[in-house]
Amino acid sequence: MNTAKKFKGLSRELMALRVANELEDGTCVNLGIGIPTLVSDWIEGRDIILQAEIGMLNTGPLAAQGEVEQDLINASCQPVTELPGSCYFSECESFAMIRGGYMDTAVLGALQVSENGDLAGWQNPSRGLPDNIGNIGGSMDLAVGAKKVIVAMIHVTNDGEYKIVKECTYPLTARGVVKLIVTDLAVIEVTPEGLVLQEVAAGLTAKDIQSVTEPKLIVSPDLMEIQF
Amino acid sequence: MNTAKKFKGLSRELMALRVANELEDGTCVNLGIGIPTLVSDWIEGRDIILQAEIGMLNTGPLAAQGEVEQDLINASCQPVTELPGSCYFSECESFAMIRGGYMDTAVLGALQVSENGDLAGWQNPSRGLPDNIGNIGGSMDLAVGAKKVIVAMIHVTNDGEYKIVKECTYPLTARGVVKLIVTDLAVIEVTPEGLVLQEVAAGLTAKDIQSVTEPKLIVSPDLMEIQF
Amino acid sequence: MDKVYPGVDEAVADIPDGASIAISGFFTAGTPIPLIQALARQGAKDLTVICMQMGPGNEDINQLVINKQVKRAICNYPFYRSASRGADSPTEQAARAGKLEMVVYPMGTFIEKLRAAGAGIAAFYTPIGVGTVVETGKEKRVFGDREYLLELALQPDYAFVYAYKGDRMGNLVCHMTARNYNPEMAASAKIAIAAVESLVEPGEINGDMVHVPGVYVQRVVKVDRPDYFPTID
Amino acid sequence: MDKVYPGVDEAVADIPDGASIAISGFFTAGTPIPLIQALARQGAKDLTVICMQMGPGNEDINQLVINKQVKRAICNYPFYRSASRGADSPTEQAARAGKLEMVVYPMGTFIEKLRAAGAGIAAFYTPIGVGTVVETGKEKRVFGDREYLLELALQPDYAFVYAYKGDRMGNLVCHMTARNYNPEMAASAKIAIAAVESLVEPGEINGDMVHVPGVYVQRVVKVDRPDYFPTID
Repeated sequence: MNTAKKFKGLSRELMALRVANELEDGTCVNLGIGIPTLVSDWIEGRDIILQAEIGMLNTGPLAAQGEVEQDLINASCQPVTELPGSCYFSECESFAMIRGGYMDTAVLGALQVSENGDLAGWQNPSRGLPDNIGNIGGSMDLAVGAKKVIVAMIHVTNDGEYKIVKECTYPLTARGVVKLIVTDLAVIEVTPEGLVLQEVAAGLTAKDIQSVTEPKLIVSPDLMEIQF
Repeated sequence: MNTAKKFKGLSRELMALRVANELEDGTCVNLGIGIPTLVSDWIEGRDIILQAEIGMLNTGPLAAQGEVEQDLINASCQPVTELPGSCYFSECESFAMIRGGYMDTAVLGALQVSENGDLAGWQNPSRGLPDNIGNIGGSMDLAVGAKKVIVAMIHVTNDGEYKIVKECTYPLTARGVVKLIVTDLAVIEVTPEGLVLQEVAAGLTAKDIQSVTEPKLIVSPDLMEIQF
Repeated sequence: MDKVYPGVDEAVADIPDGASIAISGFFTAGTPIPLIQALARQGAKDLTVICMQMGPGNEDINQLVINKQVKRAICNYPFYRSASRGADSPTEQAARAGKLEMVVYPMGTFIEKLRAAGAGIAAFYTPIGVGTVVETGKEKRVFGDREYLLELALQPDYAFVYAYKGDRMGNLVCHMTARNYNPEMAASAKIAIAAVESLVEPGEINGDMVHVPGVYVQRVVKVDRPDYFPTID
Repeated sequence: MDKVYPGVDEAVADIPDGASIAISGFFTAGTPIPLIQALARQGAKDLTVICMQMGPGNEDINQLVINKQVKRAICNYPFYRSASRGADSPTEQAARAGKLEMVVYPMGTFIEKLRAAGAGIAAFYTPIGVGTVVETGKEKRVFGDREYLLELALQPDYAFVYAYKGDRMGNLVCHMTARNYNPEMAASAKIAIAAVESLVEPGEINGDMVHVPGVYVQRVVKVDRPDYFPTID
């Protein structure tokens, strides 16, 4: 595999929109750091409860400059706002809630996702730290606790290396938890039979996606362009 | 042992006063059902925090008729009042607090106390229920969780039978937890060497107390009349 | 996400035979009486009820026993204190006659088992009950210099909880000692049904004052504030 | 029971070398900065700090590392997200050089271990971390059809917590997402020291609104409300 990005796909914002369209009304969702955080821009007004692992339900949009309350931040330390029905609780309660299965969906970033849904996202070995320390944060709790895990990430690394792999080589966040992978290039479902390519970005083919994906993809008979 | 009460001792109120005098300022105390509840009458104005296992700290005196708030009761279902600094929490938190060692003292009633401080208090076999069901309530949690357990009880049963025994024959609440026994007749300390008779009610002798106590009592060299 | 049901009967209508139901309330405080009464009308059978007491301060639960709706009771203080009053109690009579399975836990263990279910904890080690009948059949293990019992999480299908105030999204505020089992029971159950004295719109409750986050509550129903004198005698 | 100390320096004065200290705060929110600064002045060595992060949003903890006061850090998100910023961080440098022992837990496990200590639970089984490096050296056990790890309670000697409001008896009220680790860290420690923005008399706080019951807090000290823009970048 070469070391340049081969294809131009969706912007981060459109990836977030594609994820937002996957979320169901009446559900409780936790958005991880990075691209997942952008999903919140696309669900304003929808009947979806956002949980912030810091200890808040019904997290509102980012605070405008000048309206910042320093005691009101999300898990990425961004100042946010309240919505009608927002409530607060302790970190311990927040993770009881997450482990207890109250997140219908967690949208997480990832460094690698394997064919069987293993997720590696908390440590990049290139940083040179021992493989048992790093920023685990709430990632393992969310990956294991949520009923459904959606990964939102760029399809390949900056160096063009596979991130969708046969076996994760980075330290794992959780095994066998990822159900859907939304990238800038494709939407891929993780099934017991393997990775099923469901959607591709405009102008790309299944062959294109396979060329930047290590495991063999099953091409859905209903393969289509990513819809918004 | 005959089946009549041999001796006249302290009233329940004076037993409660004797227990109250044992409590230290600046401590947190839980009072069980029965005679222990009466201790609260003797500590008003003192720097002692009463915990009610229903989920309250700094429980105030019983509510006067006409001032009853039905959402404010103690563990005996008696309407109580607030004090400055009262606060409420869930049952789960209340017992986390109790198990976690935050009760400096628990004052509990008992059916039997053994020579080595075993406590039996939650089931009287005469009721005829299976020996694994009955009103355990919070008694085991308090007996094990409190730093110091004081038992306040009438010295013998209504039938004149021993309640301070070599071995408990009733279902146990906890093993080896009782540190002090305050009865209508005596104050007895539980020590590794055995039961030490420290105080007797006015008019009674060590021999009198021994006659209604199954295990051999060690008579304190400082034996005195119960002081208030 | 409007979780409001028109009435208590609608809120309990789908409870099937064989369901397990955690019922909050410490004697008279915080007990969701109208939901218990609705369950008696609804008639589901072979139920497991998980509640502090089966009678004292919770008289309405007797009707479930009289109706033979209860197969199993998991409690911590099931009986009247008075033996003579207990002898007249349908629960105690059923328990003596072997017509009601009963399990009794220490109070803290009881609610911690429910909390564990809601918090995704499979089991925990507690020092309470060591050396007593409570340890029967349980794994005992030493940590440090102390013995502990292994207790498993207990997950009910439903929970009946009670609040002073609740909004349409299920956020609940409890009042004084009526909070008791409500927060952890709500979290423990697959479906928590909250009876609220005051029903308000989202935004009317200060988010710092919520005792039960709305995500734990699936159904909300307005009830009248009960009027009684707290007593178990 | 007046628990008020005249200042942060007096409140931390007795912390001995070798102590373990849980420090609250989720990035910038609810972090007891003045207590951390006082600890840096006080100079106790060989400390174990138990906190979410060692730098990001908690810059003042760097001084403890620079002072070589910290022997061991137990965290869940210790490092800056940015590798380049991390390379400049005293903590990351110390960790790479093997001059700082470090243990990292998943966030929920981290705070649940502290809660267990405060709640008298010796250990618990959690599904988080199974199949990852987190399971190394831990007992694994199946309940139902799922694997769980055994995690032990973690009890600090001290806790530094933070509140919007507190009374002289130690009852604390937290504000919005600044609540985070404060309640369970306070309960976990033998001695919890609370920095409060507003110090009030007992009775001025509604008992239903208390987030940290006073019995968990041994020392209270008034501090000024910090003024900053929340950021970890």
